Amino acid sequence: MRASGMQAFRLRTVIAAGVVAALAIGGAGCAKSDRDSGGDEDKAATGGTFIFAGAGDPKNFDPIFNDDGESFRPIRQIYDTLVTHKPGTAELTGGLAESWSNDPTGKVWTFKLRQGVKFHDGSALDAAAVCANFDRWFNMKGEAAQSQMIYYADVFGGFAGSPDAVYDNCKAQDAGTAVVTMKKYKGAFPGAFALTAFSIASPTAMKQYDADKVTQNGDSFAYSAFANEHPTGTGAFTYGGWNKATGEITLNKNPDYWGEKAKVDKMIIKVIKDENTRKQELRAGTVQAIDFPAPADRKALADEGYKVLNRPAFNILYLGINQKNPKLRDLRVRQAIAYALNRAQLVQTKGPGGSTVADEFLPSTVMGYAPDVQKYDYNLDKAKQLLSEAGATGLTLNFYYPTEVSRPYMPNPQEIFTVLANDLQAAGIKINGVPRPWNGGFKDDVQQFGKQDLHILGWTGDYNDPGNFVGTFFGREKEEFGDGAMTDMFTAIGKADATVEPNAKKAAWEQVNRDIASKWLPAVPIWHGPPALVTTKNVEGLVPSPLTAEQFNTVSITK
Amino acid sequence: MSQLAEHKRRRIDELTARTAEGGGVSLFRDAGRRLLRNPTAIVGATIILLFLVIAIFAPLVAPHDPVQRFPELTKDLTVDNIPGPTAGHPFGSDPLGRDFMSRMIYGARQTMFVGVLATLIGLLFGVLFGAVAGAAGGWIDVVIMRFTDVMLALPSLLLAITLVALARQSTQWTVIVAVAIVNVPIFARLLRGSMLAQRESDHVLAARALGVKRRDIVTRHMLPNSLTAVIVQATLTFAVAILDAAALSFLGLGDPDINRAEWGLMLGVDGVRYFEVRPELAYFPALAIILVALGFTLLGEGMREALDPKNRR
Amino acid sequence: MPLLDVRDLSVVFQRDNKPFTAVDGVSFTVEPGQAVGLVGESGCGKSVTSLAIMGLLPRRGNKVTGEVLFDDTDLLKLRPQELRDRRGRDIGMIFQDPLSSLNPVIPLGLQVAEVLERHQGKKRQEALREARKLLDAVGIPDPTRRLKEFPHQLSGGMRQRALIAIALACKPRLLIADEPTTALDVTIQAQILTLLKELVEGSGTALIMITHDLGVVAGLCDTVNVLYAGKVVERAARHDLFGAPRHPYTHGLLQSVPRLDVERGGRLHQIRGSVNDNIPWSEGCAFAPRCDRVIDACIGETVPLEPAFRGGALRCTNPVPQEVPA
Amino acid sequence: MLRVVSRRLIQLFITLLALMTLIFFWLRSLPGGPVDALLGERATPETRARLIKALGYDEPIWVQYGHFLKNVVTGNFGNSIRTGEPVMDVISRSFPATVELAVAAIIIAIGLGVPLGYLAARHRGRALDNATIILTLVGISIPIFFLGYLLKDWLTQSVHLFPPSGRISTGMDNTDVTGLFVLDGLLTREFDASADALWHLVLPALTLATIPLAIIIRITRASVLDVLDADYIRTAEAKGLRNPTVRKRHVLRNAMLPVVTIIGLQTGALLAGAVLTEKVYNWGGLGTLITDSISGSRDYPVLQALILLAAVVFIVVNLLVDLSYAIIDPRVRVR
Repeated sequence: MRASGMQAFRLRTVIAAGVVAALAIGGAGCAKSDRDSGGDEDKAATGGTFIFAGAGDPKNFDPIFNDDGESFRPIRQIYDTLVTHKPGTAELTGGLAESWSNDPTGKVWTFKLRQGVKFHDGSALDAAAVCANFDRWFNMKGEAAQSQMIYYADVFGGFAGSPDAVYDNCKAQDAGTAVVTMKKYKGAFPGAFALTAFSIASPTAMKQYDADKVTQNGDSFAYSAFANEHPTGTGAFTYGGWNKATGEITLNKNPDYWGEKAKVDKMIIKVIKDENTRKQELRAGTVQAIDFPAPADRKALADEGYKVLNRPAFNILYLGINQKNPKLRDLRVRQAIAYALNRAQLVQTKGPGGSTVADEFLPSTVMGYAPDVQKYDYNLDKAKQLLSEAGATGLTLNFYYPTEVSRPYMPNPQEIFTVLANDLQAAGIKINGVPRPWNGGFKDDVQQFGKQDLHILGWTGDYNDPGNFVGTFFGREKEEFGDGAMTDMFTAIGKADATVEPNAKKAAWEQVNRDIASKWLPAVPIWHGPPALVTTKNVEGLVPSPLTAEQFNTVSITK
Repeated sequence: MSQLAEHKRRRIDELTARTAEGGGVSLFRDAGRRLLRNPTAIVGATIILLFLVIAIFAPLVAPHDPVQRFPELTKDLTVDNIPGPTAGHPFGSDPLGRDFMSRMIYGARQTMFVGVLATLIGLLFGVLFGAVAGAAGGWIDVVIMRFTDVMLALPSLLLAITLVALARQSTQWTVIVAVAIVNVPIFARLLRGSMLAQRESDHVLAARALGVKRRDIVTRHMLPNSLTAVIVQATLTFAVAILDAAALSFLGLGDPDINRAEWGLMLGVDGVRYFEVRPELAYFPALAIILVALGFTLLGEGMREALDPKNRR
Repeated sequence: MPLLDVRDLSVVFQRDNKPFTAVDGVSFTVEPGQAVGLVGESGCGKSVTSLAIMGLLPRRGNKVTGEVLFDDTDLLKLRPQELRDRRGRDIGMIFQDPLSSLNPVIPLGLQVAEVLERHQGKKRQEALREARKLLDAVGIPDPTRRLKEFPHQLSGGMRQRALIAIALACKPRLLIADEPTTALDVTIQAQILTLLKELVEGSGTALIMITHDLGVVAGLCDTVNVLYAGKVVERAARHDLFGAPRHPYTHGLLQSVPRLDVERGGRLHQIRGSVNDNIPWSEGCAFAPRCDRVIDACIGETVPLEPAFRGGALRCTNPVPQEVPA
Repeated sequence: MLRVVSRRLIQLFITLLALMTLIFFWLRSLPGGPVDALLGERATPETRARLIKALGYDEPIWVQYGHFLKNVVTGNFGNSIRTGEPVMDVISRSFPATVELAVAAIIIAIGLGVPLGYLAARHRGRALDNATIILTLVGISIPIFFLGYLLKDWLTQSVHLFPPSGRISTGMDNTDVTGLFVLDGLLTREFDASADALWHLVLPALTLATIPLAIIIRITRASVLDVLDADYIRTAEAKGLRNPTVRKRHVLRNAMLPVVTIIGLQTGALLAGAVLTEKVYNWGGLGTLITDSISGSRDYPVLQALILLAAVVFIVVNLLVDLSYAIIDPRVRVR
């Protein structure tokens, strides 16, 4: 029924076209069309254009100034990174660098670059170009530009002149070998080299289009022509324009791509913010794939014959506990909270398809995941008992939760809050729910001021390293957890992160995870909820990525 | 000011003038009699009465606690399956495993709360400003009326959205306050217009001639006679309040507490989100809202007809 | 043969779901060129009579019976379209409130011209030229300019003149004037009446003058019908009526007109009560409760309209004794 | 006339200045906002500090206010936090979309509302009248986002009659002249694009038209009833005018006066309705912009500009209604 709809729709369009044409006779206008006449035939042709419905507007197309998935989606198609992931996993494989190695100190990284790779502007990708990118990031001038390099500041510690800066220099040993030297070892590497923010851009184009020019204007920033109109990388697609009025980003096949060339001639990323509308467009046949279907729709779509592609979970939702509240400094109270939560039921009733109860703060596929941590299965009696032992009966807690937001790990914060609060109330903890808009106070109140006793928040991993999960959350004192006294935890995490030898590193992280569960419990992990993609039946070759980092060059549309 | 505001103003004033004509008590009695003969008003009043009874006796009528989650409902509950009617739960489950029927019933109460409060607050301040303007006259009147001119241009939903943006967090009160604010100028103008008409009327002149204190003239003679038009408007405002509450929830800017069983919230959040899983989650609250809004509109229209001296013969 | 012969005309309204008889078997005739007055207090049915003649009563909720013979054609039996052809062409009408009777958003010229376009098939320009002449004829100064003006830009007197121009545009054989001067200043009233008189006499148009004001009738009408509660109670030639009113109601009306020749300090006569507290004619004379001359015979029996002095008619059991005309 | 216009302009200026000042200080006093929105989840405290400095939030508030005023006076409302584009670009792109939608809705509302209202009045008290009245009552009682939602579900999902969202088919590659897609298609002779845009317009316009339609029907009906009772209609009838002449020249023209005012008053209501309709149909206009710039992002630069725009639109629409009034109603001209 739904399949035949497209034809019916076309027929009506033709009728309407007739009506409008009739109206127009008599010389409605004389402006001349300047578009190529091929536009419409493309649509009718098979397999030519792949239309993908994204969930939001990108910011711009300069990788280094971005930090969100919607910007990264097109960027990933236009650019490549030195190191990348095997499709469908978080495992590293060669990107622009065929291979990479680092010295025993862990500070010097040598990249053997692929030969004959060209940027879209025709310039060659060589070691000098790679180093130009590293140097550009390190030497970026201006508070405005620096403040928008969020991944860089996080991974590389700082900029030229900063004592915390990790980067030292980059040397082009020869045209095919780039050597990057760091001031200190960092566990984030080499995984972080695969971050989309650290994609390699054409130095020629960056220079031509003034890529470093970020100007502050009022409360926000304006970016360069490079970032907005001329993004130039080595990727499987070239940038074809962004029609903001219709929310369409056009990407054209790069016929000279070094890797597997795109199977479609053209790809359009259509921005549709409402999940329900994305689903409806998919059914209407106007888009061939959608990102982030509503969890509630996945089953129905699968039943209708659409391909629902679950991404392996690479995220975590947790209940944060703020130890600024003296009552919560007592481990028994925190454990009572963990026991009081019926997480299995939450996952069953509200978890997106394929979600699992989380016992640790990182997915099981990440190195350092310990299979044998202390588990807190739902046990109301135990929770009550622990509370009374700790003398914390009649506890009242402020529970902060975000509104106006939906994250892959947290599709519906209000529901999650309601269920969790319900569980805690059952254990005799009085909950005072405090809703705050995501950007209008929640992050401020929770992460900067630590006003809450409890809160829900989560994280989607960037690369396969426990430091990206556990380290981010608990590696240092944070207002979010008010955990200034937990120096043991900070030290242990710091040590694990600094360990270079792979086996020792793994062991150290496993121990950290065991201790977090049994000794420290600064928060309660809730679930890993995999986000999904849905495509029509005739879309082949789309491999869902745990990092939501899909590459579309492998996508083809069959008849 | 402008023709536009002028017109709106004139229409309100007209409405008042009509209802203000004729004395107080007899008018009410007469109106009451005509109200009982007005089928529009009767239908409206019946709907509202039914709704009121449910709202007041919700704890007695509802089979369950509206916020409790029931194991028999959560047992089969998943994100894409919400159990339908079962024994003990005639309407089945809501997205969190709560009793949907009880939530619908308590919804009458919460919806009433939003509507009544929004209307009452608007009424209170509107009457205050209107009475002050009408009684004081002079520059106070001018200032208040200029201000209402500007306010009359704002649709309540836009104001509510702006309030959400300007407030830290939208709450149940955002919509209440927004609808209230939007109605302040309407009430104020209605009241003032009718008070001005009253000021020149015979019984006020007589009272003044007899040396009755100004305050007493306003409270005993002018206000009661001016309230009829305001009551009609209040009835119509109620419908707007619950519709706006629903719209805000739909935009994701409404009351964030989904424990609260309020129809607008139920429709705007769960109803839309789980429409394909269980359409009743949308249809039931939507029907309830339409019915109640219709009830208040009918009653308001009926009252307007009944109170309009044009119809008296 | 009379121009207009109204026979036993009755109009029944629905009011508050009860039938209400507004006009109750009224009969009178109008000869060509004759001016006939319909006189009575407000609510006596005189306006309804005129609207019934014109076929302007809303069809729904009104029951009109009897005959209205115009040129031997019963207007009540005509199809709406045939009636439309006669209205404005054979019968013109002037209304009480000249401001509200003119369309506020249409220029005066068109309002006059459209009746010419309709009945004489004139083209717009020609009709407008004719309208200018008509406005001139009714004494509106600077008619060329007025053609483009709107009713609110005219004075009350001028508006009524314009209405007269419209009514007489097609030289109708009958003109019905419903309280044409009531809404006007006294000085203007006299001018308008004079104008009407001139035009009617000059063109030989018959006139039905509807008014509550006996003074208006006195200067204009050949025959006068006095209406009370939907029935004719007295009909007489002008001279007879003013000289020797027979019906106590007519008598009372005449007594209540202020007159200069009555000595100062004398009280004006007043008719008790108002027309609203009448009793239906079926239970005797409807005027009885207000009548000074009421006797037992007035109540209970239906009072017929009987021929009277010099072709007149009278509906009274105990009429005012006939005085010798002064 | 000139005096009236200049007085309006002064009034506009003062209103805008007051509004701007109010908004500026209010927004600065709120938590979160630009800094949070610009940073996302991964920012370190150092990055946050850097951003605060870059945005000048560490300067005294009066200095910030000075910058702000200077920018606004030079027509610079800053850049959107969400998209990084100049605010004026964002708004001027969304504006035509809403205009297209609103105009279509108004055309539907008038095109259906006036005849229906007229018919209801002519058939007062009969079945047609009662049916119309009930329809209008339901029309103003139904939450319009839900109506839109149902229409969309029925006509784009159960039956594929219309496209579910957007203003034009993806990949249509239409030429943008005015930003009004239907019109652009006609201007550039891309009739297929025009038809496609028109087809996308049907459901959103119908949804948005519901409330104005209900109101216009009611006002027309009441107004026609008033006019039918008027003395000048009796005069027109007494002239023996043909029915169509009476209706068009005398009844409708007068009955339209209050309708025109109502249409003017509906601009505000239309914008409120557009917020909902545009969200339902993913229509990239001002309505979506308002929600997007609040919900989730707190895009204050855009929000500030939108509030100012609303004030300007209100005052301009006011002026236009006054002028149109002067054209229709001769009684106003003299004043």
